Amino acid sequence: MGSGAHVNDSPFPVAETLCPVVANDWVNDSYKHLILDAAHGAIHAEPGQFFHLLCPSIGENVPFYRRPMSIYRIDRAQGRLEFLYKIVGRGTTTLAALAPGEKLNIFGPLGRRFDFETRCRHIVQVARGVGLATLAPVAEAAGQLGIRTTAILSARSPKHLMSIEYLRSTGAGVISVTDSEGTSGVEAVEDIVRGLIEKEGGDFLLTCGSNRLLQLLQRLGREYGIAGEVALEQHMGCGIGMCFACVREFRAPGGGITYRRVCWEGPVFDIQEAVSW
Amino acid sequence: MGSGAHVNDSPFPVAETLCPVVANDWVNDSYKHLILDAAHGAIHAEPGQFFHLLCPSIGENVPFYRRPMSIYRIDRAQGRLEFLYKIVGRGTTTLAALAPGEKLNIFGPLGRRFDFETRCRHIVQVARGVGLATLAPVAEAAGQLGIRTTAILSARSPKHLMSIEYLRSTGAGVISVTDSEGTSGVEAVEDIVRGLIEKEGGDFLLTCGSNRLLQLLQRLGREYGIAGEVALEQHMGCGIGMCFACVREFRAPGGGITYRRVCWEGPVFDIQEAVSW
Amino acid sequence: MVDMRVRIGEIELKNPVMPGSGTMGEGLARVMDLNRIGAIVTKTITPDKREGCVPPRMVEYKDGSLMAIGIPCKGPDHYIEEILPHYRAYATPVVCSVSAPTVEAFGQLAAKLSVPGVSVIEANISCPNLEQDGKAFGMDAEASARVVRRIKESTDRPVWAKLTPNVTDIAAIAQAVEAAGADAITCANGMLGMAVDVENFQPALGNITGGMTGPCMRPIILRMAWQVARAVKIPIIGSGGMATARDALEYLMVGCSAVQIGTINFVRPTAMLEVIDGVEAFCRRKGLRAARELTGAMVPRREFKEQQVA
Amino acid sequence: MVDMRVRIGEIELKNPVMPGSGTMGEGLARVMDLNRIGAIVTKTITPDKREGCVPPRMVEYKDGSLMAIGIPCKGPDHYIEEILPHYRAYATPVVCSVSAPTVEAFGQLAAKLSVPGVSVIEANISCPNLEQDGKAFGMDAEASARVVRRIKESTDRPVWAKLTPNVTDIAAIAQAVEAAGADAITCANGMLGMAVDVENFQPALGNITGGMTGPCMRPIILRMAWQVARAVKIPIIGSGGMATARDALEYLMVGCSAVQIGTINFVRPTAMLEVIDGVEAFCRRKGLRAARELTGAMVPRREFKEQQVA
Ligand SMILES: Cc1cc2nc3c(=O)[nH]c(=O)nc-3n(C[C@H](O)[C@H](O)[C@H](O)COP(=O)(O)OP(=O)(O)OC[C@H]3O[C@@H](n4cnc5c(N)ncnc54)[C@H](O)[C@@H]3O)c2cc1C
Ligand SMILES: Cc1cc2nc3c(=O)[nH]c(=O)nc-3n(C[C@H](O)[C@H](O)[C@H](O)COP(=O)(O)OP(=O)(O)OC[C@H]3O[C@@H](n4cnc5c(N)ncnc54)[C@H](O)[C@@H]3O)c2cc1C
Ligand SMILES: Cc1cc2nc3c(=O)[nH]c(=O)nc-3n(C[C@H](O)[C@H](O)[C@H](O)COP(=O)(O)O)c2cc1C
Ligand SMILES: Cc1cc2nc3c(=O)[nH]c(=O)nc-3n(C[C@H](O)[C@H](O)[C@H](O)COP(=O)(O)O)c2cc1C
Ligand code: FES
Ligand code: FES
Repeated sequence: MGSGAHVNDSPFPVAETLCPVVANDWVNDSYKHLILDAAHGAIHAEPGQFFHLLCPSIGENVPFYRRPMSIYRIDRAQGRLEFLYKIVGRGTTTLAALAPGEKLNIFGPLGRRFDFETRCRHIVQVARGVGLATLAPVAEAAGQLGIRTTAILSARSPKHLMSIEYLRSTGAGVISVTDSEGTSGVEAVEDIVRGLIEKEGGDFLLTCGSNRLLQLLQRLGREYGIAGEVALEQHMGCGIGMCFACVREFRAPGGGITYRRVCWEGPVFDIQEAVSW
Repeated sequence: MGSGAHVNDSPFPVAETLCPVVANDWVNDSYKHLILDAAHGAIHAEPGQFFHLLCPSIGENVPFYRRPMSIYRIDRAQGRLEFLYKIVGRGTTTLAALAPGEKLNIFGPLGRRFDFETRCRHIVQVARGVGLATLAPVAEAAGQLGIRTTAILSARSPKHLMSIEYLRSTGAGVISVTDSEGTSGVEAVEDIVRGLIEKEGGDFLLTCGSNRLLQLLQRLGREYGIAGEVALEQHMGCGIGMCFACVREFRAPGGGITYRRVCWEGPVFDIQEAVSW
Repeated sequence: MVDMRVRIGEIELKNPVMPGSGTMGEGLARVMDLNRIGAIVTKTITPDKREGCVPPRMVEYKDGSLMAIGIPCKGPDHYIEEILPHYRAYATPVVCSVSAPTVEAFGQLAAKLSVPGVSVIEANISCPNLEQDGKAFGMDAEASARVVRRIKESTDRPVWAKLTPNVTDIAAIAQAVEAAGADAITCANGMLGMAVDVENFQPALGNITGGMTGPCMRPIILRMAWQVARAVKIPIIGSGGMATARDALEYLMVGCSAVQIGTINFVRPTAMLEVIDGVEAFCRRKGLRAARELTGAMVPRREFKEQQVA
Repeated sequence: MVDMRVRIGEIELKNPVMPGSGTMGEGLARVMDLNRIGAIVTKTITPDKREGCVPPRMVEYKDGSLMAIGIPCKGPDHYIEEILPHYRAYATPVVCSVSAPTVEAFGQLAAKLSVPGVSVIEANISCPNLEQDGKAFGMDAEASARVVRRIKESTDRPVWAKLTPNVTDIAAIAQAVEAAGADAITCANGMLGMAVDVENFQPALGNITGGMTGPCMRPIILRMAWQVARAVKIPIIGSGGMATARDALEYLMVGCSAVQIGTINFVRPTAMLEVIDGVEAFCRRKGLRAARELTGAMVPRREFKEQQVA
């Protein structure tokens, strides 16, 4: 029952906070970038953790539960939390309708953070789609610790690539692959990752958002004997380990399969324990 | 099972219409005046009828059923429907949030209209609160037929009086009485009504919105032998006679009490048949 | 072209969508063409005249409502003389819902109402408001069966038994009415609920309890329809919480042959037309030639494999 | 000052508000002070270890949700060693919910769990997911009574019987468990529902059926609490669809002595505190000196007379 939720001095490390919206702009035709003013709380978040957002009800879109969103960026200097999200259904539709100045009720920080600081010198992260939002803050945190990051970004087409500048600004190397250019196939990505491990000292694998990429990195991790983590998603009720709605299958230490809660034992898991889906 | 809903040439006289909001402005601190563009339908409404409004869902305010609103003004020339409403709960709160250009789904026209045209020469109407919204269009319609109207408006204080100018512009006489001035007591109103009947030829009584005023007019109607109508309210489901949620007690023709549907047999009823509440 | 016809025992409907008893009325003819729906189901008729429940009669929730209407009724003669004629103009079959205080009265009423223009008798053995504390025939398998048997003796019309959801084992009741000769089962009526006006320390409804209906009840009644479908062979007409074609598809897929749309008619008066069009569009999109192929089309969960590029 | 204490048989709670079993967890201690609530109710423990239901485990609606969690459990030893210690820091009494496949196993489990730190045993005879088709002990009065009797033999702790709402006559079950010696009744668990993933023609839940809970179920369960309150003398703890103090007041007024807040904890993690504060504020506003005066405070409807000036 480990929890990576950051514990600070306050008696209640996890809280509901009403955060004014600073910006909520389109990044491309299906993603928005939400910036919240969280100066008075909720800023003690770490890469890999998430917040549970109380998306408003508008018309037919009446989301009952909160919606989990990874922290895309924690800007402690300005007291801001940033999210990068794709509009897919009821909750994200009403989230997208938020205008600057309106307030959003967020609950968190929740879940287990990435654990890389003392474990590596060169992180190789491979992200597709929304996965990017989850992995991006690792590059920034790693950079501050002098850990090198190379991010392989996979997307449908070049215009679906996001955050290249932000990642570069953290000092990360960025390699982009896309379906439309025919560069995103598993074999192509495999070649890139092997190169990074064999020639650039890549010694920690991170992924999020794609089953095939997870399987690839599990295989390469085993082959080269290097550790790694994966951030997983599952539909959530409470977000804080109480309802057991968010379980996924994992390889049990003693063999066999067990269920673990993505919100509580995760969303970050050992890459080899995750069962691909 | 009479229905006064206006029948026009279309096969379906009652319809859902999406109407753009032209204006939705405050009249005082608790009332708003809603103007809809109904040029392409729903304009065949008559005084006393109502529309059933699909108030939007916003946040905690998720009104399941529609909300009945009397027609305050039918502006056939401009193709506009107007409503005057008080913000009291969930539905009227979200109604109040509508901005010009947004669309409102309205269903109607519904219910039985006032029936005064061939029955009188001088209408005396006594309205309190929201009742005013229901009675106002009678003055305009009566004016066009050369029937005189005197409207006695009752309110908490002079600043709660509404529509005096509009009523005067239809040619109606307006007498205002208020609690704060001490002029709105039943006895005071009784004196005014008696005066209008005895000295000004008042020969038809209309009321809406106050139980005491209803009782007063029933008594005076019986005493002077003059007819009249009352518009009643009740919580509604369907608005079109199907659910039987909106019944109120009435004096049955053969004696005793019966229930009638406000939306279908009403909302306009013979003033003597109504049971005060 | 999707064949939208469905067969409920010996009668064929042009499509599987009809209103729930008590949730349509003559007023609906002012809004839409009643020839478009699968059947017209009229409000329950009782042998005697009744005014119905004392107001207030409704409490509204976010996704449904509690109504305590009772069964206001002007009796069977009024039905035959004043209500049926309204529907004579339509080719749509009329389902006449009946309720009575005794088995014998059920039989007599059904006989009396088996007049030209009535195609089906639906036995409302489930109305939660008439009997004390919500107890009703439909809460007991044997009583339910007796009602159906008695009505079958007294009419040549198909008899649908409309069950109450306020039971432990709805499948057992369904089997009992099937054995008693019911031609179809309507599953189900509103569920008994109540509300308190806490400001005034009193019940919110004049009748204290009422029937809870609307979208929020769909998961419960859908489960019951599924249980009934696995227990009987006669057709099932689902009734509970449908607002859209998607919702109706749920009922059809768990084994219903048709559906009754209720409360949502009060909010969106042309909801039934949207459901008909939506079910047809779904069949077209999925390559089904007939809506009846949807009945019982739910299969066990497949292992879900996401299709993804690297 | 409003006296918020309530007495449930031999134990006194500092206020009438506690979580429903399975709707709180150690995580809540990171969000609020567990000393503020009336009791801590832990997730149901079974004698054996179980992983719970196959995902997907939830379907969301506008005003509630369908969850098929099953009872993931690491067994009673793990409970005593790993879970109970989390709550030792609080003065709040712990109610330990138990479930088992046989009467005998219920008894043994209750005995095993009657350890220091456990103040009450709540018998979950109602969980809809474990037994086939949702059948459960709680659907049968005699089986319910036997469970309670067996647990009473094996523990000196007060025993609360948590009923299932999936029954025809909940008052009869309540009377049976009262006669069997239950110290209080929790009314009730989630109602059995289901959903279909129509796009894929398959059940939406891995377990096919699940428990429907949340605000939309309140009118149904409130009605049951009222029926139970009229049938028994032991205290009743309401559980179903409460989101606000207003909702809790409904349960108290129909006859409950305390309430369990469930699903809404997942949406508003401090909902219980809002309910406590709201009930206290209501008492103050209405001039009640003690929250227990609310229990059964509903009276028949008064003839309503509006106060109006001319
Ligand atoms: C830990 C975690 C972090 C996430 N971070 C991000 C992020 O940074 N950016 C981003 O765009 N998305 C992220 N997601 C996915 C995001 O939560 C879903 O896209 C979102 O909940 C969809 O809600 P909706 O109401 O728009 O969709 P709907 O389909 O209407 O939602 C219906 C239900 O399904 C759930 N649901 C649907 N898709 C997902 C999903 N992929 N994961 C979890 N629940 C889902 C919803 O929460 C809701 O309960 C994350 C998910 C998890 C679990
Ligand atoms: C035929 C008719 C004409 C009306 N015309 C007007 C008008 O022109 N202007 C105006 O301001 N109001 C009018 N009303 C009253 C108006 O319908 C209510 O104020 C409104 O429904 C309140 O909705 P709410 O959601 O804001 O209040 P809530 O209290 O949140 O509503 C809860 C429920 O109670 C119902 N309700 C509450 N008060 C009333 C009421 N007085 N009458 C009927 N239902 C009520 C609501 O419709 C809803 O179903 C009329 C009512 C009727 C029946
Ligand atoms: C206002 C109202 C009145 C009803 N009257 C009857 C009735 O007279 N007879 C009957 O069998 N069912 C009656 N019902 C039940 C409906 O026919 C239907 O079975 C139920 O509402 C469930 O469907 P829904 O959730 O779509 O409304 C009534 C329901 C409502 C809401
Ligand atoms: C996710 C979830 C898990 C639950 N687990 C249990 C359980 O283990 N034992 C139990 O007795 N009730 C369990 N319940 C039922 C709740 O305790 C409560 O009685 C029910 O949810 C109704 O209250 P609500 O509408 O406020 O949620 C569970 C409910 C939910 C939503
Ligand atoms: S979302 Fe409730 S346990 Fe994870
Ligand atoms: S509101 Fe449905 S009958 Fe009047």
